[in-house]
Amino acid sequence: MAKTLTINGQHVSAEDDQTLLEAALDAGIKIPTLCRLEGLSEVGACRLCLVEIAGSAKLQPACVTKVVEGMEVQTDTERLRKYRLMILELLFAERNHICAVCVANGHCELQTLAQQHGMSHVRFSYLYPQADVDASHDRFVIDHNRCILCTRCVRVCDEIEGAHTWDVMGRGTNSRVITDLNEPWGDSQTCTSCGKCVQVCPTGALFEKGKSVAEMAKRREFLPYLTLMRQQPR
Amino acid sequence: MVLEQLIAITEKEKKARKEICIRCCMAAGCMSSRGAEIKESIEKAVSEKGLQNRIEVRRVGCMGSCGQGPMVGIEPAGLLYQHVTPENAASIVEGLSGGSAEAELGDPKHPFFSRQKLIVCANSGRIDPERIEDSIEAGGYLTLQHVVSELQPSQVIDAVLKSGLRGRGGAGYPTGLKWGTVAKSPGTRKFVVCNGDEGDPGAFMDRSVLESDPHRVLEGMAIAGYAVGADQAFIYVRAEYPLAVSRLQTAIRQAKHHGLLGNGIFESTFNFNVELRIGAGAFVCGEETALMASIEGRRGQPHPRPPFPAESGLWGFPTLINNVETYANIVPIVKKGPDWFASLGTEKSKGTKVFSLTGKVRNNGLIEVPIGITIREIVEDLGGGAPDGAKVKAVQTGGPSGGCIPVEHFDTPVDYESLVGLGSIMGSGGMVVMDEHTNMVDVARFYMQFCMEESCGKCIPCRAGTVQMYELLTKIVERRGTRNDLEQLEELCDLVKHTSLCGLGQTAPNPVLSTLRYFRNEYLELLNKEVQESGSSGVQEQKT
Amino acid sequence: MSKPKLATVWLDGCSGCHMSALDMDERWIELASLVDLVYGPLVDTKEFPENVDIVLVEGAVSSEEDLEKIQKIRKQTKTLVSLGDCAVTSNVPSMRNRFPVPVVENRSYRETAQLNQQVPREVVPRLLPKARPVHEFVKVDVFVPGCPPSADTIYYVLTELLAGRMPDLTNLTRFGA
Amino acid sequence: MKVIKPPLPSEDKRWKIVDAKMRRLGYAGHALIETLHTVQESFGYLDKEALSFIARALRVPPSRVYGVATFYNFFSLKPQGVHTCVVCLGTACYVKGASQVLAAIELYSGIKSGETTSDKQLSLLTARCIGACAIGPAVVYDGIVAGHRTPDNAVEKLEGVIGDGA
Repeated sequence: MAKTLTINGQHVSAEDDQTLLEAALDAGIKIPTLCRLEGLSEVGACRLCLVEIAGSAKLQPACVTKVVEGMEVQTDTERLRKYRLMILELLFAERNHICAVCVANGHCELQTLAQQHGMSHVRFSYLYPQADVDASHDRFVIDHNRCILCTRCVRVCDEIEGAHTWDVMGRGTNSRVITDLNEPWGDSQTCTSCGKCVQVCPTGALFEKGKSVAEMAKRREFLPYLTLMRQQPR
Repeated sequence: MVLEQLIAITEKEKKARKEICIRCCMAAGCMSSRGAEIKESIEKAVSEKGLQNRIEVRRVGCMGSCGQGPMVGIEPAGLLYQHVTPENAASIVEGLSGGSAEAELGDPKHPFFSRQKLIVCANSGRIDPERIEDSIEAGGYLTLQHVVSELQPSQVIDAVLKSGLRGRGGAGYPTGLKWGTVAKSPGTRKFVVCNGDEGDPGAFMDRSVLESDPHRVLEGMAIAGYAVGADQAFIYVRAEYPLAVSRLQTAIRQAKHHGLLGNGIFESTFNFNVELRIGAGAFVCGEETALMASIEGRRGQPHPRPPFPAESGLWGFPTLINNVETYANIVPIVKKGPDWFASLGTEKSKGTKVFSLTGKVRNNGLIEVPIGITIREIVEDLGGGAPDGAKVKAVQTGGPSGGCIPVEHFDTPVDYESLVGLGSIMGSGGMVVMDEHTNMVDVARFYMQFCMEESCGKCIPCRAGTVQMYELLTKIVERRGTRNDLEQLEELCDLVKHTSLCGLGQTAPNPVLSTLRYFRNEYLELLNKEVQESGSSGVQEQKT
Repeated sequence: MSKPKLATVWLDGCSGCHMSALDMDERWIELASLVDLVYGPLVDTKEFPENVDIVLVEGAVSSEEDLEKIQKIRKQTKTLVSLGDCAVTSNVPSMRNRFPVPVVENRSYRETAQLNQQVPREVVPRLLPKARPVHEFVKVDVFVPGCPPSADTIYYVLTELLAGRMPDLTNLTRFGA
Repeated sequence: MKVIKPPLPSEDKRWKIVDAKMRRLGYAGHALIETLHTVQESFGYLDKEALSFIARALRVPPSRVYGVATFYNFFSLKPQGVHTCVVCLGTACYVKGASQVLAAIELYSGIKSGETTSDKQLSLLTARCIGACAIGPAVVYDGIVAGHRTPDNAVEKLEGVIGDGA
């Protein structure tokens, strides 16, 4: 049974179990996301897709909120834009993102979102944390300076590849993605070197060896493909 | 176990009672001041004088006035000794056999005691928490027997609903509604969870209840299990509370042994098993979805709600989560009736609330008071005001999620709504008194550091926002802050409050917001006048 | 009426932003009719003048000298423009921030030096603990990210400011551009 | 499919205690935290060997085991000192001067919170709140709570505790 709702005043019809984000996308309305990637489970962590829903005091993440008949949704208010910009600024200040020398320069979701939100500079104090680079793997590198802890790598490795090589250690701002028992990636007993994590990473945190500045474009076609091929026939 | 056996235990216990009972507090507070040695020394004195037939020396839980501990009480004389030492403890026995006691006598008529209304803590400091027979004699498990043999689950839920009981973990959601939702949620299994992850610094209500009367909580959970249709429960307790953990383990073992937990309780078809889960030092696990992740053996990270645990909780099954004090209220509500309970408290908030009253206040300890009592009564009458003639400035309620209430609002009656109106929350019941020497900006920074270090790291606003707020507060406390910094701090408060994923982040700005609201001057006085007009956020370490 | 005074400053940066400014080529001739270039690496003036209208600042604030300069510049200028990623984000200069200053100095002046292996204590300004963007020290009026911002972007910024308008750079440049 | 149980890492009897805990919980993944508690209690800390063994025994990915072990404050990946001293920094203790108590102990021991002395005699830790608010500031010496601490009597007591064990 289809449901009808309004998004930014536009009438939208949606499938019964769709999320707001899916319904918006189908209607051609873009809502910014960062932790989300179609084909992986939703974690609702980046908070960029928060939207205003009439009658609800709280902002709701569009990626995990199901459509409800008659819902009135605003996705692009001044308040939301302000919050989104601040969240992006917090990310830039949290690690050491140096776009100019990054392999993903020009192909980075964080960089693109910053530009889309008119970020001319970061108002928060840069924290300049100690973050390492692990280049022990034959083909790939993890640079923690550029990691935003979206956990796409963790999810793709667990849900699609089935290896669960990645997870997150520590907590709060000291969290880090790790392989196995926080061992060098190159020593990992569980990693299949499939490279899915590298391709889903939104920034230059995970990249292929041999790629220089601005050369690391990501290839994600495998994800919708695998999702489709693994669907049970109806 | 059947009703007759319960009654038989009660009779046997009553018969074994002696003329005089010396109650020795052996909850964590008094234990840390050599409570165990005190009990030994009293027992030794009793046996030396050959008074074993007249005097019983009983280990009991918390008597409330922990700040004056170790406490020793005498029944039926109603005497209360405080600051007892192993050295002067024997003289208490002396006092009972014609001599004089050297130990310091407390005043049981003091408002600290007389103004309390004991429901949750009715057995605390009276029964031996390590003997199930003591609990049974005090009426324990009789209510469970009545419930499983006489009542329909829906009748139990109705009673809880009618009583007006609201969740004592902090948010104040009507308990009966939650029970009803879990009961109605479809699921092949259901779970009951008791949240004993009392993480608020400055709060120890749940610890005290678990240490003093664990069977009360277990019985409440079992009644809940019967009402919602759950056969398995978990009780999640902080590892920081080793005594509470060991007493619970003892209580669960005893209850199982007597058939009060397990399969076919009171010869009915009702099965109810309780497993203990020990927390491992993560404040965020007090948040219900994080707590469930922790029970499942994962990192204690919250997930977005909905789905609420009542629909999809542990392993995806409908799960009822209430906190320790909420379960401890269930037995009296069912036993004495919802109307009796609803007659206590205010229009919207019924019953009593246990608070831990600490900080710059004369009488530190645990109090249970009717909801609706004013803050002034609590702080000044029960608490006796600040020590050393200092002036009380504010009281902090609700821990890192709460706020500071200034003295000019002390006539506000304490209930869920009024505290929210003042920019704080009821929370789980921590009340920390601040006096004129307390620097409120530093207090705000203390809580922000707490939230920063306890942030799970999942969502960006809380993970990175708390760090920035902490840095800004540090700058201000160290007199390096500018007007811009203060503005940025307020913007961040707004962001983190409205965009964080879970309650920890959404409430983390509260201590800052409430101190800004009532003590803005303290912030302004700390701002660096020289650099006020200069650039934006300025820099921390350049001057060093 | 005298022309508005323009200054350019080179703090901790690679001079790439100045190079990019030079890439405005013949447009400098047009600009010369609109402004007086009163200070900068291209001008032989020792002291930063008073009453400057627009200053383009390249580079992060990295040393004690940078800090003194930028504070003076701020006092003596109407419109301060952070030009390029080093000024705006501290960019490449910030890559030394994870190491304590003595470690940085040791690496630069001893371990990698062929001759005279010693840390200079005179002439070379002392490093601040961290290289930071300009706006963390003084108020900045216009931010022009980019590494470097293109000549077109710089030209646009200058002509807009001279026309009394605030340039909108959203679609012209970004971090790392 | 028969699940192959990994062999115990060594003859050390403490592994039997760990194994018994896992067995009681059916070697289920949700037994992870309880099992880590048991290892921490038995061995004093969690080393790579232990984490690796638990991962195999409970069939939980190693990265998840490590993630859990580092999420919770209670688990330590390094051996602790012979004695432990935990200074409570809960609110009630804090407003009554716990930070001065901590500073005095740090000065006396020459280590910061979270560190262990080089002679492995003492580990200094801080706690969020141990629930002894009414008798704050509170310090826990080798598992035993002492209330009403001042910078002086806190250090004095510490001297006694270290002296006893030496």
